[in-house]
Amino acid sequence: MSDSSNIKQVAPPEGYAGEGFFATKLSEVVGLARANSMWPLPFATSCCGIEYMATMAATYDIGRFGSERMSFSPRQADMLLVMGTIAKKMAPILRQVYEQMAEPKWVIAVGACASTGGVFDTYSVLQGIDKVIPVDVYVPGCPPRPEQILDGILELQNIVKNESVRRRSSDEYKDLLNSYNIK
Amino acid sequence: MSLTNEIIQQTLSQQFAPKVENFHILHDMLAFEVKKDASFEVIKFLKEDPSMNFNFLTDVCGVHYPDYETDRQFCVVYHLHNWFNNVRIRVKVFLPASNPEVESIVPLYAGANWQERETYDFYGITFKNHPQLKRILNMDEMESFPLRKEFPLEDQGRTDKDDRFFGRTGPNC
Amino acid sequence: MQSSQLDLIPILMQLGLAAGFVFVTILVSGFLGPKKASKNKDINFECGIESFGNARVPFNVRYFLVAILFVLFDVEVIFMYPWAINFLELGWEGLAKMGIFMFLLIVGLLYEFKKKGLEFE
Amino acid sequence: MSDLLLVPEKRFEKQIKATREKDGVELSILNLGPTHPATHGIFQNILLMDGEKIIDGEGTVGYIHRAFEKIAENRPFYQINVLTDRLNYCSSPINNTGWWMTVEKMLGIEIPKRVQYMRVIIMELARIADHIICSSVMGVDTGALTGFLYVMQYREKIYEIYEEICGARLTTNMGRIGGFEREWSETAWRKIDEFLAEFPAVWTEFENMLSRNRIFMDRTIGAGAVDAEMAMSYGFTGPNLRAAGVDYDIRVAQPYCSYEDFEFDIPVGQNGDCYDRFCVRNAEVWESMKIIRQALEKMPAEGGYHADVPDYYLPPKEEVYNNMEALIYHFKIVMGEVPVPNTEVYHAVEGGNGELGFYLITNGSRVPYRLHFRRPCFIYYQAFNEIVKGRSLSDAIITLSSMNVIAGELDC
Repeated sequence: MSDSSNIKQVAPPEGYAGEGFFATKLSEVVGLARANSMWPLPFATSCCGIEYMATMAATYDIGRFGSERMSFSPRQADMLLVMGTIAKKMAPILRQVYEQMAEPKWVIAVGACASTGGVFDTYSVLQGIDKVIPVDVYVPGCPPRPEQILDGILELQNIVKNESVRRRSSDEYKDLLNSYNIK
Repeated sequence: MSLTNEIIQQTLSQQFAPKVENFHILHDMLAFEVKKDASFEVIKFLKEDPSMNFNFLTDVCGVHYPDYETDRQFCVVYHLHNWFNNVRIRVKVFLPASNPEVESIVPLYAGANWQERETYDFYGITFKNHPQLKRILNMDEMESFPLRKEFPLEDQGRTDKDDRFFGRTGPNC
Repeated sequence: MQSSQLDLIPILMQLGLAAGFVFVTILVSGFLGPKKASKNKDINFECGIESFGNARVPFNVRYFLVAILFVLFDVEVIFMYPWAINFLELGWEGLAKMGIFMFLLIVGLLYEFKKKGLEFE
Repeated sequence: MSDLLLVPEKRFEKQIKATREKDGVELSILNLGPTHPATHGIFQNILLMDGEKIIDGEGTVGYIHRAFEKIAENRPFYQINVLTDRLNYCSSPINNTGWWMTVEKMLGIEIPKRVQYMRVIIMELARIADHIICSSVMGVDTGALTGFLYVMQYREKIYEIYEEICGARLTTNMGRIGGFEREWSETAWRKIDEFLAEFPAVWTEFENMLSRNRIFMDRTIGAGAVDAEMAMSYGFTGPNLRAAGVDYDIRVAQPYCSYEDFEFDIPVGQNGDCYDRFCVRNAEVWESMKIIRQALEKMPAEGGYHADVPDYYLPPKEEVYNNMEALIYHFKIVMGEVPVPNTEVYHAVEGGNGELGFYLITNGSRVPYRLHFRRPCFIYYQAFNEIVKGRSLSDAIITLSSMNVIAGELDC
């Protein structure tokens, strides 16, 4: 029989010991539920949209992270994936779609054009969508590889996991919206 | 009889002698200039004349030459292509700076509709009796014509990019 | 309660559990989910631009016609279910009765065909 | 003529009032807006509808207008290549090579045969990738999502070939004036052979799934039909024109980059509807594979991977550090004292969607004086409202998808 001297005992998960068996907070449970079923609104305008099609397709499969169901209407969307160049003609439309999304909502600016206007520093391109709507995660790259887009989504899932349930009614969130004068 | 540049040049010179000038061949494509008022007739002739038979309008675009003399500062360039003899030709129409205006060729080629709207949008060249001459690519509320040389490339209202970090000292270096 | 009814209680519990789970989750997420109504959010979504005109427009009658015809033949199928279950016991006589019922409806279908009710354009 | 200048909603309201009084039919306005799942890009169509039938429509474009032509007037030649692969981003190597050929035609540079064959291979691969996306997305629009997921894997294989050659997947920025930036690695050649070995079976399966599929045929046959006369007058080129029965293809009409050495035929449709466009694109994939095989066989062994033009081709780094001429050339190219003639050139290339033309005017300085892109999408998309008038909305959706309108190329 194997002598038990060289068996290393793995430490129990920290919820096992200490006070309260696996005690958790409400926001963590809610965060866990939200994070693993984020329904994306693919606001795909140009090249990053095609790279997102590769992310949706079989090889890089975004369905593994709970974002299987694309919702093109903002009413059922959780996260707004802004992919591609946003021209100034497009800015009011992007803002309208963002405002009509159901709370709680998050925004990922995928690609250099959505984050900062990218290579197009011209009169007709909006230099970054954070001039129009608040953004949670910026994914660099032009276009970012599908792994980078997935990494951005995982980053957002961490944010969602650690977000408190009362954030949306806190006045710090209200100031953020007022700074974009979103009523 | 195969259509060569010389034949085109002769027939056009006979047909529209004073109006057509400055024939030159650049990279084996014949190019010539037409007076502003005769542009519609020349293109109509090029399209409908059985010997010419330029049945396909490849492209319409505008060019801005700020340092030419004032009555030749804008230019509309038409590229036509004869598919049967596989010959391309470039028709240039120079327009004055003050009020650049030329006859629209939408009745001849329906494909010119949006291209003329784009040229109007970029340069402010108005096309007479064009069915729907309004801006196509830029925002409708924009007044200035962006592709003119004096219009800067970068958006002047931008706040984030500090010119010093991009090595830009003067306006649009 | 006879013993046979006692066996039905687990089914009721199962039903209660299923309906309960759905009802509770909707209720809880209603409370937990943040709500923020605003004028701009409540107008209907029109691909990003402000919607113009109203959607309550009287539409063509043929949509209503197609819907009614569907309901009519759907009900006919429902009548076939009991027949389909004890198909063998009813035997030929059942088939004859069902045949008459279906024949009446086929006459209706032919009438529509002639009156071009199914023409959609 | 004046009410055409009105905003479409106002114009249609007048028509609605007119038809309401005249024959009591209530028309409605539908906005096939910028953010719509069915339009694979951002263009807007405001349609006047009678129930399902479209009476009239007006398209608005320019929602991702990035002023390419204005940027091109402020960038030296080798930096404009970054713009060209954002035109039709489904097949960017074709745009890049088209741009390099325009510059070489302007500078009068002779390209060795081997480089021309390599360019033909990469362009045909890009055409296959473009048609893969267009045909499979047409399947998605008629409801067959499996085809898309299955065939996209082979587009990933083409991405891997791009990565071997130029490091990028989608916006490739491939090639230099005179050829390529490096010799194609061993794995690149092996992956091309593997792709040619595996893909025919996959493409047959994809075609069998959709071509004789009853639902697909009923949805696409007769939808969005364009006759040859209307196609030519609206400036159609590429698969949409060939589906209408006109066999105009620049690779055959004006062969560039030694296309005349290969035998391939031009698939042509009859009545120019969505089904013909689908079949023409599928047949073109077979032709492209044929071209790549011929190019691989007839590839000359020597000739290197770029033309010997030190004035314009950046010397490799180790040479720049070791010998003087390479350092001088490197300095001149980067600082822009490159001898550029003062001329105008128009060069057209058969892109994924049609004749992609570059009209370049230079005045001897390091940046072009004027560069105009002849964008096939922009020219043939104006016929969309004309084609769709009188048809049902579902026909309009499938017509839009079969015309393969790419937003980046539409409002460059």
